[in-house]
Amino acid sequence: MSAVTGPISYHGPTPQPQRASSDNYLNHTRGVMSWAFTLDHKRIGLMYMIGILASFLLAGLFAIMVRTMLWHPLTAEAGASQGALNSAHDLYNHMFTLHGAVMVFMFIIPSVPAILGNFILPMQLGAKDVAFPRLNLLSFYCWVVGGVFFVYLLLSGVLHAMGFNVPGGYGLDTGWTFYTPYSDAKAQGSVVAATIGVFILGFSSILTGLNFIASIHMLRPRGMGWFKMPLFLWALYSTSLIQILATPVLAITVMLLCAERAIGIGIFDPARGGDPVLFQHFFWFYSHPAVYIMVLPSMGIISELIVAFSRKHIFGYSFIAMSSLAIALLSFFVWGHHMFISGQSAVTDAIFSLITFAVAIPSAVKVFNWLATLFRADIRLKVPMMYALGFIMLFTIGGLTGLFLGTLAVDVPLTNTYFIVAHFHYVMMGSTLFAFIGGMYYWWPKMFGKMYNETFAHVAFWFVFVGFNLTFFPQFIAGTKGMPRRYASYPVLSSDGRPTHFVTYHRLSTTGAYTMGTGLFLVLGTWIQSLRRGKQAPPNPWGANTLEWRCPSPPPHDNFTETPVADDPYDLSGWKYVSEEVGWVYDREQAAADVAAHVAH
Amino acid sequence: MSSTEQTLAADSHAGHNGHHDPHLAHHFDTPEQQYTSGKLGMWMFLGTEVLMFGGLFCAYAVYRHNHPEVFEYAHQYLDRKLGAINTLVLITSSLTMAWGVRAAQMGKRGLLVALLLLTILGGAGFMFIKTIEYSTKWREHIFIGSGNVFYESNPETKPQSVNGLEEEALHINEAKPETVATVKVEPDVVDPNAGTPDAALIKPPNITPAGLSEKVKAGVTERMSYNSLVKQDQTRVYTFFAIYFFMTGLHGVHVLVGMGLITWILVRAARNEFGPTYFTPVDLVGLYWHLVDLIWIFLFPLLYLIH
Amino acid sequence: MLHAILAASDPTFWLPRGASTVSGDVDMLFNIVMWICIFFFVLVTVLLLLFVVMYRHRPGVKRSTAAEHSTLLELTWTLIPSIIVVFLYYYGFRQYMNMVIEPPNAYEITATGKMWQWSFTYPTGVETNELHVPVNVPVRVILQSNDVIHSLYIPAFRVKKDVVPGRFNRLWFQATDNGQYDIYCTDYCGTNHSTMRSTAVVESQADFDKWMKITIDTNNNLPPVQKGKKLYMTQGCAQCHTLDGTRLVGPSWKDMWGRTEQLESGPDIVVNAPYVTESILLPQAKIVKGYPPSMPPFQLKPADISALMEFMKSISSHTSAADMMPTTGPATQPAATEPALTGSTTQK
Amino acid sequence: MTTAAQASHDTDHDHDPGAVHAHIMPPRILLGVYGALVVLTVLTVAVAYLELGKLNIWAAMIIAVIKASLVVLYFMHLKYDNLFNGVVLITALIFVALFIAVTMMDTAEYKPNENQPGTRVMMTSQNGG
Repeated sequence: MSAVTGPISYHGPTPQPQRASSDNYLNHTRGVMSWAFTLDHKRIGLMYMIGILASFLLAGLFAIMVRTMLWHPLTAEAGASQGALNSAHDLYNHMFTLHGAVMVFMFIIPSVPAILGNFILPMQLGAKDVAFPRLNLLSFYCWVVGGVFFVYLLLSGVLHAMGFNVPGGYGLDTGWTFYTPYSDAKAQGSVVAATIGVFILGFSSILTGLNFIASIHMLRPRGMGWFKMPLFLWALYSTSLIQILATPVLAITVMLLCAERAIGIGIFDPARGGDPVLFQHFFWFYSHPAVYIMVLPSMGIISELIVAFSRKHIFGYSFIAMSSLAIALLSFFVWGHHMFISGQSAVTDAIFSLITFAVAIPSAVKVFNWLATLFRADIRLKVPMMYALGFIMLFTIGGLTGLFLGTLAVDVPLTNTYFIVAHFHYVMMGSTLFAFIGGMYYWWPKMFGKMYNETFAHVAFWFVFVGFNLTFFPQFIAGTKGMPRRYASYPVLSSDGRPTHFVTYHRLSTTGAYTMGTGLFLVLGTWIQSLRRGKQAPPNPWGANTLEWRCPSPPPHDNFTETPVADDPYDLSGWKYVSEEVGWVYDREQAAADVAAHVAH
Repeated sequence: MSSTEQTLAADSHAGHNGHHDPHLAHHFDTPEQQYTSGKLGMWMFLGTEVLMFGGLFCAYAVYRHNHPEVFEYAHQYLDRKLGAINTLVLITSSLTMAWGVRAAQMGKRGLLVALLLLTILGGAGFMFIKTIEYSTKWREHIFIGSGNVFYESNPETKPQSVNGLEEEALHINEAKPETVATVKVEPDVVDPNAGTPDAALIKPPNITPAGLSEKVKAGVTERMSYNSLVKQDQTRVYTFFAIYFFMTGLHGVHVLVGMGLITWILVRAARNEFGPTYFTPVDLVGLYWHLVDLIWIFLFPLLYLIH
Repeated sequence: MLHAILAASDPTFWLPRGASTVSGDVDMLFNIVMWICIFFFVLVTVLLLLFVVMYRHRPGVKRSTAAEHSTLLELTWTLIPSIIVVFLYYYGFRQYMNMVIEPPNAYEITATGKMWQWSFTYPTGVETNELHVPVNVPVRVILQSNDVIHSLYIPAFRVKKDVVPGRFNRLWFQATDNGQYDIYCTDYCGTNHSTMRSTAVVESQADFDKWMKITIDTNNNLPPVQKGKKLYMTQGCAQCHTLDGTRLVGPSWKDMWGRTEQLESGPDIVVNAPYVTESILLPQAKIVKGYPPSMPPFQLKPADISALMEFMKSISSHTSAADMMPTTGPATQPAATEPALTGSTTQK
Repeated sequence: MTTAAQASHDTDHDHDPGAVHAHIMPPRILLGVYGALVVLTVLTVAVAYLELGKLNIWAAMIIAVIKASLVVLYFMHLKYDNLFNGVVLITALIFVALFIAVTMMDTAEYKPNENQPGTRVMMTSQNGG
């Protein structure tokens, strides 16, 4: 399947970055319309960034509020009347649903592909745009429409539960998983509207994935065979595969649920001869692969960061690339591990448990290869690198705790407790969020042509890192001790009169949440500060060899004035650091020397 | 929107040394590359469509596996003749569409327009026949949700008064009391002086499963009969129709979308925009139309020809 | 040697004290996994920090680059994890089958989940809100749900299973220590999901039998008002009807009996025996204005209904003394002494 | 896909860069396929009236698959199209098949016709899962 045509010189023509010109994609055309109807992948990526960060802010805010509510056990023993308790519980249920649903459908799933993918993928391909720019814009507007719809619905529900009187204050209180028959028969929220929102969001996701696959197939430049692709592209390719293969099933699932709730077709409702567990099969057939939609692109980012800041060729390129594909394909056949206790047959449990363990192996391979890349490297602890290292640690914890849950017998007491909550936050947030922020810091100079304040950003990192672990590690302990998830109130004393200690863990966790929140605001601060008074960024501030660094920062409308020729994206020989203003430049003597040294070795 | 595209495309072409083909986007090198990309994209989209319907086929499989007799009984209400005719109609429109692509490739404008018109006609015919089927079902109160003749008579659904079915339903009630879910009200706890609670409301909803129009019953009785079903299955017959309406309905929506797309192509064809060098839209819309045909090819035997 | 380490690791720091026959093996497995995880986490972290310190950038230091790939290494760190996970899979599954396959002639209890409380029915027909089981006796719990999916979780016994309407899941355990243990619902089931908790009381066979006998007796000759109160608790009325006048989904029972209400359909109605009976058996028949038609039908025995009505009377101020039945003696005889005047449904 | 990429990236085309190379379907094949489809439709209806027991569904499905592949190969040009487009379609079908298969494994656990939970009847038919 390689698109390599004819022999290409190892370095091709000189990969010298093109100097910045006054005309770039930001000021190429002016006016709101030129943004609203732009077909430029960079502008679309930017618009995505604003929207997605906004929804992250919202969902994060509600995470903080959920944690705040959990500071107090809020039990009837505390003397609250039943009525007051009920409304408090409703508020909590609406809030955790909003947090989960917005985070999953509007932040984590689109974050890396839609923002960084949109912006970077064509440039790493040395292309002028994605394969279908109109589709790209359509995908963005799907996200906007679905998102606005979805957020308004959820938010109105929460405000209503808080006592504000808002139009259509139905909201959603099913949790982001929409389990039937609660969602179709009992839920107070407006499930119909929510499913429509999810459907539209899913459509956006499908279009993006489709676009990326076509781009990677059709637009690779001369010299970029399949195994000369940057690993970020491999990751995006695998992600897109999942997006187009799994999301349609989510679409039909929410459509069925919608019809179920609206006119009672009774596919999932036991009161009408349906099977609620069938819904879980439908739902997780999408939603488990979706977890890898969230984490795979992050792994791609990490590979890029590790290479750029350890000044060393990636270790085991083909294994990392293939492990992405392996994870993508295996991820489709592990959905049943969300249902070990749902009463599905033991045979099914056995099969799903086995495949679940199988996924652990490619993940482990990735981690070890990253470690090997660090070996005898020349490591620079810039901010993106800090996030990369943080990612490796957190992903290791998240992945390893997955072993507990894959092991059938151990999964039984642990599942649906805070252990699960901690586990998937380590994977989905600890990994995806860290990679995302790291990637943002890494490509920020390219996106805006501005550098940021290293020290400031380092401080922010430590807040986030410490806060994160303080938030979620205690939840492992609370979970093993039996604290169930999605509990608005929890017991202080267990039945035999001993203290449950849940309060302690919840308070530790809440403290951590506030710390992390502070850290994330600091991160935002570094970006704003950079936009307002950041230094002019050189075309290649990190000395990476992937194509996006060969066009000026910020890039012009067409990215490249002449289409670059790709070579080994991780062969850094020849790149020489000049100065903060000039960044890294390609130097032939340097290249020769490096190659010589390499051969000698 | 398209105007803005044009301008963007235009100034991007300025910097792009090469042919000024108005249909060639600035980020493609050759029409061939653009054409291949388009087809790849379309095929991936069709893949997603297949997976989406796959979900429905999964639901179908599970239910048919769980209640084979329900499916066998219920499908008798569908009209095989109309179904078969519809299949032929759709296949024919597929032929005209495929031929249309050929005409576009060979730049025969008149032929292309004619064939596209025929294709739209086929789609319209399909939808017309479908409407006939749906309206029949509607008259016989065979549809999704409450009010359905097969609807489980659970107290949560308010008793429906279905026109023309009451007296049938009543005499059927006394004919087969065992099918009637009566609620026991113990006389000893009810105050005799207070009079029994409103009889009309304690009486079960008057739509009983067997409350069908004479025509339907006639059609049914010579084949599998309603009472041959288990009690729980009788209340579940409508699940088949839920699946039937959902599948054919979604398919119908696709037909309508397809007709819309073909109309769009038709207009462009009339403007003579297509020729040997540029016929991608015709080709892609064709692919979509054939997919609609494909899905029906499976729906027809699965829904109409259960044995 | 492994066992030595495992023994050293204090099980109660993580998992709560186990009290069933399976908890020992599950904890052992848990600890094995935990030590594997700790090993790999330490390995990764130490290497990571070591490399970062050893190979961090020093101006002037030129490091000759290391290899770019090594099939041997790749195979090593592909195979070793594979072996470990296969091992884990095998033991996990074997232990899981032990937890699934139940011993014969287990004592059988039916657990019913309803929004939002548990009720447990014993072979004797007794129904309680807290689970009583004899120690060292295998117990099979049949799980059924009246409404949505719940999940029965007893941490101390290391058992958990979803309670799915339409399916009849089951779990079994054999308690090994007397005591009281928490029961949680771990599948989100709406507003009061977090209060859907109960207690499992494990006691010696003798105590269990004594408890059972007492419960049966009290049930049989409980004064109607108390029996009504008990039904109010066990049947889940409490979820929608308060006793303190607070309005939840349904009307509070305080002062409800004998009150005149207006129906959605217009006419007034006096809350009396016929109306309450009908509202229990067919809740949708007559809805009082301003309340949602959301009550499910309850198929109660006549005796239970009359007991409930006695309870309602006892907390209502609209009831004349004539209404009240003698609160002693079994409630099995019907509440036949209804005065006529309150009974009639006055049409407007 | 490879060919396309090459064609697109070669600087020295030996053909007119404006041309698009796609297979044009001859009327003979179009009509032939159409005839086959009509015949198969009649056949599938006919088969439905036979008493084949379990075979009925399989017969119907096999005929449907034949019809589908005819449409895909000729009406949709897949026979003459890029290999990868075929791969996309096949992948989608494989995933649908696996989805249905795995989900069906679980249907035995679902007890649609037992309406008295907790009774002996249910118990005996319920295995430990």
